[in-house]
This record gives sequence, C-alpha cells and structure tokens, in this order.
Amino acid sequence: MSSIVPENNPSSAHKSSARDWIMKIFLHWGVMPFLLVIAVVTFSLMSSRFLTTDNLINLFRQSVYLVLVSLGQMLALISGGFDLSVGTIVAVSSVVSALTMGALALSFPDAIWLVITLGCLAGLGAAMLIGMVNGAGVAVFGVSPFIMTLGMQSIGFGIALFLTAGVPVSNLPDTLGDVFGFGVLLGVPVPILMMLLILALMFVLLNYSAWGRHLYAVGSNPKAALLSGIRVKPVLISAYVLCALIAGVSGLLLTARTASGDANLGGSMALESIAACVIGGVSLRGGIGRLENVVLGAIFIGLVQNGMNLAQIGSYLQIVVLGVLLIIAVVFDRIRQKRLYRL
Amino acid sequence: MSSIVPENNPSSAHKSSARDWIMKIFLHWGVMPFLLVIAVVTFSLMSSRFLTTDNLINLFRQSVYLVLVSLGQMLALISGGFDLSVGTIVAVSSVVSALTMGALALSFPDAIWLVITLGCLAGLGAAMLIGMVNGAGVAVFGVSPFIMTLGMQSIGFGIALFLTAGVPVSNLPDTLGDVFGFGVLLGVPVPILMMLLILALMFVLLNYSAWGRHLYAVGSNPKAALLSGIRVKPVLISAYVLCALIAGVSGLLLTARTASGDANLGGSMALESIAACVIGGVSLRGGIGRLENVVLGAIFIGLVQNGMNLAQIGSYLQIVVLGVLLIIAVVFDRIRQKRLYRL
Amino acid sequence: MSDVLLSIEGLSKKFPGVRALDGVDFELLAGEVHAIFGENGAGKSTLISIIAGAQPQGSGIIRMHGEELRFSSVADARRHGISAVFQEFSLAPHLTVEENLCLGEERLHQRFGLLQLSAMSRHASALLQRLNFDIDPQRVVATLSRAEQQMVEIAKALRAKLSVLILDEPTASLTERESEQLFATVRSLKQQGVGIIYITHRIQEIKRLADRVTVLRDGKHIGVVDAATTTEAKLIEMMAGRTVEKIYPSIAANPGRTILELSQMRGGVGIDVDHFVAREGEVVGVAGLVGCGKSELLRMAFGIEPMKSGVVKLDGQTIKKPTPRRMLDAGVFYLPPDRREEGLMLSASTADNISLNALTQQPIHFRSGFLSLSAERTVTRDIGRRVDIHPSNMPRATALLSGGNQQKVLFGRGLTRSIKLYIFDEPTVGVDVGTRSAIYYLIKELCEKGAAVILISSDLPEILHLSHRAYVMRSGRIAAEIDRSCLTEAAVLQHFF
Amino acid sequence: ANWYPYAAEQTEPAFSDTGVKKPIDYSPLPKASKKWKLCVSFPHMKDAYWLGVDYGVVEEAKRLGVSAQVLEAGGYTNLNKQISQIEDCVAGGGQAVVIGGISADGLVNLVKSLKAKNIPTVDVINGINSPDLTAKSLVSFYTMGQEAGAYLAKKHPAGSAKAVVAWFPGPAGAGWVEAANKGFAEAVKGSSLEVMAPIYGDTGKEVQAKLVEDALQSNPAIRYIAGTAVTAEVSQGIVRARNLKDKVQVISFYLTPDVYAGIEKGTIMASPADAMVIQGRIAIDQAVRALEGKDLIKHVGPKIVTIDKANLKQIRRDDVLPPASFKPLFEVK
Ligand SMILES: Nc1ncnc2c1ncn2[C@@H]1O[C@H](COP(=O)(O)OP(=O)(O)OP(=O)(O)O)[C@@H](O)[C@H]1O
Ligand SMILES: Nc1ncnc2c1ncn2[C@@H]1O[C@H](COP(=O)(O)OP(=O)(O)OP(=O)(O)O)[C@@H](O)[C@H]1O
Ligand SMILES: [Mg+2]
Ligand SMILES: [Mg+2]
Repeated sequence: MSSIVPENNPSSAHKSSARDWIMKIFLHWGVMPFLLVIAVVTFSLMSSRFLTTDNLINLFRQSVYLVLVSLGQMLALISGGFDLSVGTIVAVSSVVSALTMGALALSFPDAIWLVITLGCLAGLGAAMLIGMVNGAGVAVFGVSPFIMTLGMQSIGFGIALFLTAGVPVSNLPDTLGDVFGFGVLLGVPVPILMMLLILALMFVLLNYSAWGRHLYAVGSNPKAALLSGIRVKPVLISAYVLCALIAGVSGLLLTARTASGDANLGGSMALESIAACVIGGVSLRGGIGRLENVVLGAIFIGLVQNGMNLAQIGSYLQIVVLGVLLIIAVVFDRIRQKRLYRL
Repeated sequence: MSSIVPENNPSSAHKSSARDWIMKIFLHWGVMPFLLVIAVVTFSLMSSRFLTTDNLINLFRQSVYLVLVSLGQMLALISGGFDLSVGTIVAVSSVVSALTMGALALSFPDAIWLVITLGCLAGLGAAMLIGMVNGAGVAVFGVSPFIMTLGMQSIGFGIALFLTAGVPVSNLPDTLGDVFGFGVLLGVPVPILMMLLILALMFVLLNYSAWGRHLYAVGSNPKAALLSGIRVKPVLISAYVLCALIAGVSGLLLTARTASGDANLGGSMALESIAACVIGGVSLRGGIGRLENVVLGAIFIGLVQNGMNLAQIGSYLQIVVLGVLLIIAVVFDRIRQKRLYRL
Repeated sequence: MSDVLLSIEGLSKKFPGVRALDGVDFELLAGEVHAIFGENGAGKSTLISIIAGAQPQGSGIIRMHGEELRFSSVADARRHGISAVFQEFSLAPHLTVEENLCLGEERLHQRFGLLQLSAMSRHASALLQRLNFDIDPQRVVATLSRAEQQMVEIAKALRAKLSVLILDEPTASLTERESEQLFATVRSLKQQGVGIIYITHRIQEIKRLADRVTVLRDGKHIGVVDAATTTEAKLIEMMAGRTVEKIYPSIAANPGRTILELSQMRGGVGIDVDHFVAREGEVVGVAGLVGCGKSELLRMAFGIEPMKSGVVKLDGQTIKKPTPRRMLDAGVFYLPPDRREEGLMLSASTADNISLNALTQQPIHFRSGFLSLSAERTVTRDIGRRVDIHPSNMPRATALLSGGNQQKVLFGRGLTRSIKLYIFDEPTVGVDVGTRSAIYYLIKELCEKGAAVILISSDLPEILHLSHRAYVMRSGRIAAEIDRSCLTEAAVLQHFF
Repeated sequence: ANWYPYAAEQTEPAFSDTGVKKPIDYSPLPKASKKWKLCVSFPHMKDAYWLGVDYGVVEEAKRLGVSAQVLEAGGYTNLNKQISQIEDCVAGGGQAVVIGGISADGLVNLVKSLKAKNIPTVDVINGINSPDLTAKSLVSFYTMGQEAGAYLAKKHPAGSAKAVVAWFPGPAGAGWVEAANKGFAEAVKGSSLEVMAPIYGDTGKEVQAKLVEDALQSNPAIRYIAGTAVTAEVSQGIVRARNLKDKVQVISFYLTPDVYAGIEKGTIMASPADAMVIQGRIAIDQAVRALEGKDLIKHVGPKIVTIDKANLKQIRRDDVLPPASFKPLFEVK
C-alpha cells in the first residue's frame, strides 16, 4: 500500500524548515517516534543501566511475544474487526504443544527434534482451529468480531484449563527452552530471529501481495471490495487464521521460554496488543495500519514497562502511567488522521 | 423510543398462527425469551432447588450489581461507544466511599447516617469524575471510546490501588451492610428495591425524555444528530457520566454487601456487562438498545451461572458454556436486526 | 417582496489546507428562490452550512433582517427561522420516521418536561400529509429507500415555521414525480414569503425555479445574475471559468455482437424481467421511477443482489452463479451509485483506489505471486491522466477529494482491466457540469472503442442525450424498449407511471 | 497409608492474630455419620496450588463419605461472584461451607448471614476476619512469607556481608500477597539482607519473567530472587540462560509441583510448604465435625516446614502437593 500524503503538501520545495520535518515525521509515523525519544531520554536519565546493550537486547527479547501478538491483532484490526481471543490462542497453543510433546517424549525419547516439531505443529493446528472458528463466525455468520472473539476467548480458556487441569504442563524437552527460549544464534537471541523472520514475511504479505491489499480494502470498505471482485469472506477468514497462527507462534515461544504449557499464559495479551496497535496508529474502524508502526507501538509498551522497572517506579504508578500514555497517543493520532483522511 | 415494527408485518389479521407469534416475540424481544425458557426448563430438570422462591430471590439479589452496570454500559453502547472502565468505576467508588466513611466515622462516631451519606456522595463523586473524563475524551478530543475507557480503566485501577495500598478498607459502619447489603423492606431485599428505582428512572429517561431520544439519535448517526440541532457533545458526556454514576451505585451496593472497599471489585464487570447488553440486543454500532432486554440479558447471565452452580456443573465447563451462549445469542440477534433494519 | 431577509458580506472559511470560502457576499430576499451554482468543491455546501449553523463561521458578517447574527448551532439558526436540507442526510437510521421528524425539537409537557408522544405523532403525520408524501410514519428510516429518506429529510426541514429554507441538491436522488412534488412545495413557500436557497447541478431546475443565481468558483464569489435572462452557456462559463461547448457528446452507434443477455430474471423486491440485452458499441439507457428496480436488475446480474431465477449470458456463455469476481473476470464492470457507500476506500490513497480491482492481474501481479509496485504506479498514473485527475492527488486519501474527483477515481478503476461491458449506475450524481461533461466524453470513448455500456440513470436528459436504445422500467418490469429514433421525453415519461 | 495423625499447630485463643501456637497431632473423624452435603468455594482453580487444596478436599470428602460441590470464582477480582456461588450452593442444599476467601473483609457479611441460617462455615487457606466462623484451617501467608524470609535471614545474620534480595510478592492488592509481603519484610529485618522495594505483578508467567529480567538488569548485585511460585519457576530458566547459576539463588514462599521439581533439581533453593492438601483435609473434617456436633479444634493449621534439598526426602509428597495425575474434581457425589 502506498503511503498517504496530507492535502496541503507543505510547499517545502524551497525551504524545508525543522517544523516541516517534524510535521512530516508526525504524519508518516505518528507520535510514536516522539514518545520513544522522550521515553528513552527520560529513562536514561533515571537509570544508568537503561541504555546498555545488555538491557536493550533484554528489552527486545521481552518484546518479541507482544510484538508477534500485536502483528496478528493488526491483521484483525485492519480487516475491520478485533481479536479478543489472542490471549486464549497463546494459552491453547502453549498447552496443546506442551501436552503433545509430553506424550510423544514418552514414546520417542530419542527423537527430540521430531517431538518438538510435532508438538509445535499440534499447537499451531489448535491455534489455527480457533482462528478458523473466529473467521467463520465473523465472515459467514456475521457475528460482530468483538463478541465472536470474546466468546471464543472464554471457550478456549475453558478448554485449556480442562486440558491441563489448571496445572502447568512441565517436563518438556530441555532442548526446547535451550533453543527457542534462550538460544542465541550469531549473537542474536533466537526469539528475536524468529520475530524478524515473521516480520519480513508479513511485510511482504501486506505490501507486496494481492492478499494484503485486499485485506486493507475489505477493512476500508467491504462493499467496495466486494464490487471490485475481492472475495471478502475468504480474506476475512484468512485474516483471523493468520492472526491466530502468529499468536500461536508467540505461544510456542513463550512455552519454550517458561518451559511449561500454561493455560494462564497471555491473560493480558488481548488488551495490550490492541493498545500496541492503536498506539501504532492502526484504526479501530479498519483499513488503516502499518506494520512498522505497530512494531514500534509494541516495543514502546515494552520499553516503558522496562524503563519503569529499571527506574524502580512503583507498580501502582506504572499502571496509571500506561493508561495515560495510551490516551495521549490516541489523542495525537486523532489529530494526525484528521489531517490525513479527514475522518 | 417506540418499538419497531418489521416491514413485512405478518398479515395476521385473520389467522395468527403460532409461528407468527413466535416471530413477533422474536422480532420484538430477541432470542432472550427463548433462551430464558430453555434455560429455566433445563435447570429445573437438573436441580429441584432451582425453581424455588428462595433461589429466585437469591438470583435476583445477585444479579442486581450486573444489571446496574449493564444499564450504564447500555447508555455508552447506545451512544455509539463503549465503557471498558465500568469495573474500575465500581472499584473506585467502593474504595473512595469506604475511605471517606472510615475517616468520617472517627470524627462523627454517632452520626452514622451522616457518615454513610457523605461516604456515598464521595464515592459517586469519584465515579462521576471518571465518567466526565471519559466523556470529555470521547466527545471533545474525539478519542475512540474503546481506548479512552481502556486507558481510564488502567488509571482508575492504579489510583484505587494507591489509595488503599492494595489492602481492602474495612471497619465500615455495620448499618451500611445491614441496610444496603442485606436489608429487607416489605419482603424485598433493599438492593433489589434500589435497582427497581433506578430502572424506573432510566425507563422514563430513555423513553419519555428528549435526552433519551437525543442519545439514540447521537448513537445512530452523530452527524445527523448534530445537523438536527442536537448538542452532541453534552449528550455524549452526560451518557458517560450517567453510566459512571450507575456503575458507582453498583459499587456502593457491593461495598455494602462485602462490607469493604476493595480495589479488586468489578474486575470482570466490563466484559460481562457488554455481554449482557449484546445478548439483550444492544448494537455495538450504537443507536439500538432497549432497557427491558438489557435487564433480561443481565439476569440471563446471572441465571445461567446460578443454574450451573446448582446443577453442579464444573467451572471449566461453565466458562465454555458462557462463551457458546454469547455467540449463539449474537448470531440470532444478527438475523433479527437484518429483518428489522436491513443492515 | 424586495425585503432583504439575509445578507452576507465577506464570509471566509478555512479548513486545514483549503480555503473553502474566500470573501463571499450573498443576499436573499423574502419570497425569492436564490440558486447557488458552482463546481464540485466550490464551497456551496460550506456556505449554506454556515448559514444553517452547522459550522462555525470564519470571518465575515451575517445579517438577518438587518441585524448582525452569529449562529452557534443548528438549533440556534432554527430559532431564527432558518431550516436546511443538507447534502448529507440528517436522519438517524434506527429511529422511526416520526421520531426523526421531531428530532431536536421534541415537544415536552410543560410540567414534567417529558415527551408528548401522541402530540408529536399527530404532528408528524400531519406534516407528511400536508406535503403529500406517502410514507408510513412508523417505519424505521433505515428501511426506507434513498428517495423516501430524501422526502423525510425535506419534511423535517419544513416541520416548523420558517423564513429561510435551504435545499442542498434535494433532487439528486429523486425522480420526476417526487421532484415535481418538491417544486410545488417550493413555489407555495415562496408565495408565503419564505426565502429559499437552492443548490443544484441541474441547470434545468435553475431555469424552472430560480429567480436569481449566485455563482461560486474556488470559494470565491463570481457574480449574481438573473435566472430568467442568463443563458445556460453563460452560467457554465461563469462556473467553470471557461466555455464548455457541448455537455452531451454525440456518440456514434455501432452495435455489434450481443454482450449481455438476461432472461427470465426474477428476484429481489419484485423484479420480473423476461429479456434484456446489451450489445457492443452501443449505450443502453435504463430509466424509471425511484424504486422501480432499475438498479436491482443489473445488480442481480452482477451478483450483488440475490437472484431467485434467471439466466445471465455473457458473450453467449451462461454464467451459472454470478458473483462480482466472476463477472469482472468475464469483463463486466459495475459502477455503484453511492460512491462513499459502495465505491471508495476513503482512507486509502487515490492510486490504491484506482488499482483495486487490478491487483490480481498483469502487469501489477507478477507470475511469482507478488505485486510490482512500480508497474502499479505506471498504470495508475496513466489512468489518472486519462480521467484527468491531477498527479498531486494520486497519493492523497480519497476522502480529501471533491465529489467530482471521487467519481473520476471510480471511473478510473474501470479502466485498469479489459472490460467488455460497463454498467454505470447513476454515474453523475452530485457531479458538477464540467466534470459531468468529462464523464460523458469518457463514456463516448469507451463505447466507440467497442465496449457495451449500460447507463442506469434517474437524470432523464442524460438518458435522452446519450443512449442509443433505452429500457423504461416500472415496478420491476420492463415497460418499454425505445429506440433512439423515438427517444423523447414524452415517450419515456409515458411509460413511467 | 493414612495421612493422619498429622503434625499441626493449634492457635489459642482461636481466631486471634497474636495467639500462641501449640503443636498438636491432628486426627480426623474416621467416618461421617451421614452423607452431608458440603459447599467448597475457591478463588480460582487455575494453578497447582488450589488444585492441591481441591485434592485434599475431595479426598477427605470421599474418605469421610460426604458429598461436596467445589466452586471456583475465576480469579481474585471476582469477590462478588464468589459470594453468589456460595449463596447458590447453599440454596441448592449445601449444609456446611468451606471457603478459601478472595477477600479477608469482603466475606464477613456473608459469613454472618450463613451463621444466621445455622450453616457452619470453615475458613480455609486465605483467612477471613469474621468472629462468626465455625473454624479455621489455615496457616497464614504472613507466616509463609516470614518462613521464606527467615530462611534467607538465617544465612545472612546481622553483621555478615550484605546480600541483595529482589522480592516479588505477586499481584498488588491481593490479600495473601500483602500478608506474605508483611511477613517477609519482618523476617528479614535486622539481617544483613538488603531487600529491594517489592515488585508487584500478576502471577502470569510472562509477566513475572519480564519483571525478573528487568530486576536483574536494574541491579546486577542481586543474590536472591524471592517470590511467588511462578516467579521461582520462571527464574530457573532465566538464571540458567544468564549463567548466573552460581551467583543467584531462587526461593519461593509457597510450594507447587514445579517448585518441588526445581528443588529436586537444585535450581530452586527452598520453599516453605504449607501442606495445602492437609489444610483442605482438615477443613472438611472440621465442617463435618461441626455438622455432627462433635468437638473440634477451632483454629488449626499444619506445621510449616521449609523444604530444601536437605529435607526433601523426609516429606510425604502427597501431603504437600496433589499427585501428578490428579485432575480437578468439582463434585464428590
Ligand atoms: N470538514 C471539512 N474539512 C476540510 N475541508 C473541507 C471540509 N468540508 C469541505 N471541505 C473542503 O472545502 C471545499 C468546499 O467544499 P463544499 O462541500 O462546500 O463544496 P460544494 O460546492 O458543496 O461541492 P459539491 O458540489 O461537491 O457538493 C472543498 O475543497 C472541500 O474539500
Ligand atoms: N436499502 C433499502 N431498503 C429498503 N428498500 C430498498 C433498499 N434498496 C432498495 N430498496 C427497494 O428495492 C426496490 C428496487 O430498488 P432499486 O435500487 O433497484 O431501485 P431504483 O429503480 O434503482 O431506484 P433508485 O433510483 O433509488 O436507485 C425499491 O422498491 C426500493 O424501495
Ligand atoms: Mg455540496
Ligand atoms: Mg438505483
């Protein structure tokens, strides 16, 4: 999708002042860059350990899970919907993969990689199933995405609890955690590599494939999309399935990291991922949203939490700060979208 | 708002068959009556104690809190918004009123009723404040209601925790619990009476006041409302304030019931109240929603939980059942709204 | 009669990036119909929305009866007797007709401040009756057709005593009969000394109704002229700043193979059409009253409305179950009547809107399955040139474009693929004369290159001037098929009722 | 093998915060005289801790021959739901109630109304501040926090070299969290331990993992990670991945199967065990005794032992944890 320019292109041919530049950045990237700079400066002043390579890698690795889920959420939002069940998907994929690996490890104690692969596939399969149900409910039965995914969240959580009896599934192969949880390849943690891989795929999919463009069209105006020969229902369903798959990957990575399949994983993911998307300028009305900005948004949330933890800001205040930041980000985004789309 | 007559009124002048009747009830009241009947029959068969006066009063008393919050939520939904902060409002009004009563009780140990009154006013004042911020954010700054109230939910929760240092406030006057928590007047529990009072007020407000009409119009099409000479912003703000006040009343009643001001009250209220509204046929897109149906929706949720508890259905299964019911209700509501509004 | 009701001096209004009004003067006499004429985006709607209190006033002075006023809201303007029918509807879709008619001016009991439901209901019925509008006041507005909604809108503007009535393109979705009703109402109001501001893109209406015309261009006041004595050409020249020789081009008829053939079409709200054909190299008009099913018939053929039965043949081949995708792949393009509702992705760029239905096609779609963004840029730039959209508009959100330009974007979308049959449903709704002419020339070009064109329109002159053959529909059936040689206003109208 | 007699502590006077603890051997009734119907309510059943209580409750109900319905409110924010569930269960014929309370004060009125209906109420695990209770079967989380703190404090008596402790008590605002926090703080007072400000956070694994990592980042001097079982569970991997095995040690203030396994493996240093299984068992026995009018010990709890690698073998696992194969049961017929 080509990027959009505002109506009164600043006639900056002759003199591109600093203000113009700021405006340009703001219109293209939103407030995120500014908030990031402010946050980084503030936290560096508050804690000398904030701006260390060590901590930054730490921060990125922590953010991987939210970034991934936010990417999935972004697909649902662009399509004009919501996915409140991402947290449940994380939990279900974690639980299913862990149970599968546990069972298989007994039968094939030597073929660790086979066990891991099959376990991951089972987890992803379960995630996909939830995504398909979500998508079918929204696209075929016309249930509002809010309710559909809220219902699925409840259903999935019940099932995950049932499967594990409430107790985390442990005794997973150590290799899983060693590689996908804490492994390092070429100096970069494996979870970050996985995230980069998925980011690259998603970037191509969204910007260089017909499917991506169709997704934007469906979210922007489903009727127009239909009249333009786009098969709206398959696009919608695949958006939810893809969202679920990405959330599932996040669930698998979390399983690897915590070395357990846990029905309580991902409890706050749904709202946090929506917050990350919205801070990143994704419209809740569909059709608008850029991958780069969402990644920034998710990392921003992680960064603020990390910074506040390092600066040893009390937990109560942290909760308040996050709420305030969310609102501020959206107020500015309103201003920006008014300029760009007159919405 | 007058009830809506579908276009193809079954030509039932000569022969009003059972099917026509069912269709009529369905179009007017939604699936709720049918689900209620099914639920009541099922649970009566599963537990002989379900259909006893005792249990029914029990059920109604328990439902009061959700009914009230759902009523508030309905206002936000009709206006075309959301209120995800109702849970926080419940908590804040509980904490603030409890703290106020605690402080005042020390100064005026004899004037119990003065203390209670001032405490309640303080709680409602705090609720109103949150409502005003929500309303201002949505109406004046144009922040999406989802995000605005999500942010406020976080902020309010942080503040409630801060105020109580995380420990529930106890040592409230006993009178509070005796009257508003467990009191009985003319054979009816006081919380139920309070609910009925508020219901009556709301009914008049929604159906027989200009403000009610304007609220529906604003939710249905804000631009049209503006062009019709309705002052949209005050209507929106007052909707959020009223929503907060009603949630605040619920918070006060809960404080009376639990005899403590607790920052953790109301945690699941936001989603449950939205579910109650949606099951009761309120549209998430604004402009549609009837008080009676919402009350039914909230009671229905309470009833299902009560029935499942009595029928000794395991909690994991309960979670799944609630999710499934939510989706079913909405699928049918889609069908109904299609018939009514050609949406 | 020459009582000055309303006078405006030097009114200016800026939106971020646009100067919508630039020192506009305007004067309205009692008992006068004063038309405002101008291109899309000239500032007409902005002007009247300020007068009606819907937008805050920029600089400038508004006087009513000589007294300087500043309206803070629509309600405020209403209190001064100014009432408007806006271009965008001001109806709440989920409320009933009756509720909408009283919206914002509910009647309250003196004592309790509660609604007087029965009095309001009586008032609404009386209002509809007085205007001769046959609409059930209990119906929910969302279930009304666009024309019926327009009528409710008009009734709403007339609900209270007024001294200034503003009508912003009130006939855009009405056909002859409703329009006539409206004109009669306007004349009777005029008789009562009400001043009427009338915005339209249809010059015939100006001729029939207006006393004076104010012409706007780019937010500037160009002049006030007498309607009776000013020629059409002069008006258009003032509006466009150049002369437009001929609005309607003459299109060479060169009918060839049958492209589309519909038979035994049943479905929807009583569509019952036995035979309908369109051939390459001809323009087929479809006329009829509002709600006669002229859109629905072809929407069924295109696969967007459910079809009970019927055979859709394209190029001799039967299309089993038409869907928009299949029809597009078979070379059929449908231009929807409501560009915001069904046509545009408002938040996406102009270029993205143009290329929308070509993303699965060469050259944009590589064989590898990926898109070539540079090929896309080339394609959209060329099309932009063909339909005359300024290159600087290509990366802008279509929400920012004027109505006419938005319509051109939709036309552009039809040029990205090889199309055998174009179905244009109300292609010029709300489009100014200049752009409209451009659209007509585009239709000419397409037709003369050999495409079949179906032109569905409520604008009778458009049908009369452009089509080589026309179907007139009435209550879902084809009432007549008229050849160019017999295509006159009288001939068509006679089959309307 | 029977679980009783079990080494327990009786508090006297009963229900007093400051009461003295007297070691006793607890023995339950051999059999109930009648098939009583009990209601058991938990805050939630989403982790192994409450599963353990469930196990104790269910097993004891089966052993005594009574029926029980186990309810869970879905989380610590659902006080109202817990109250409703208990009311529902009593309306459904429950004759005695065992409550693992969400809030110490929020259930006072409910207990009062239960007493008015002559329904015995037993407080299990969490503690309710009501004089109307029939009995309490619990060890306070205050004590658990204290035990954990004391374990560390013993290693670093006043005057020895300083050691920094990162302390993760759990979600802000929960009763058990604040209690444990207080106990821990008091136990480490006067030692040479330097405890960072409490780092609150939900007991979700991803949340705790993040908190632990950030804490290690913010203060490299950390020697001990102390906190909830979830904190301890996620810390094992983090400590290993950062190669801090020899430097940082992990301690939990309550026991779960994974913590138990961690102690076995040596990745977790220690954890006080409150024998939640036994607490559940005793609560059921107390409820039945109350129904049958037999004498009962009003305020009792199993003796807390802090488990570490040294004494692991001496503890019977089924007393302190649910067996691995146990699935939650919500009903004993
Ligand atoms: N709310 C707004 N924000 C920004 N620009 C606006 C707004 N409303 C109108 N404009 C711009 O002001 C100019 C005048 O618009 P206006 O709607 O008054 O034109 P018009 O003459 O009514 O056109 P049409 O014939 O298409 O209805 C246009 O360039 C339009 O894009
Ligand atoms: N959204 C709608 N709600 C209710 N009725 C509708 C709706 N759309 C169309 N109709 C009805 O369907 C019938 C055929 O509609 P269609 O759009 O084909 O008419 P049309 O002749 O094209 O009129 P128009 O000039 O308004 O486009 C009419 O009776 C119309 O009232
Ligand atoms: Mg206009
Ligand atoms: Mg039409």
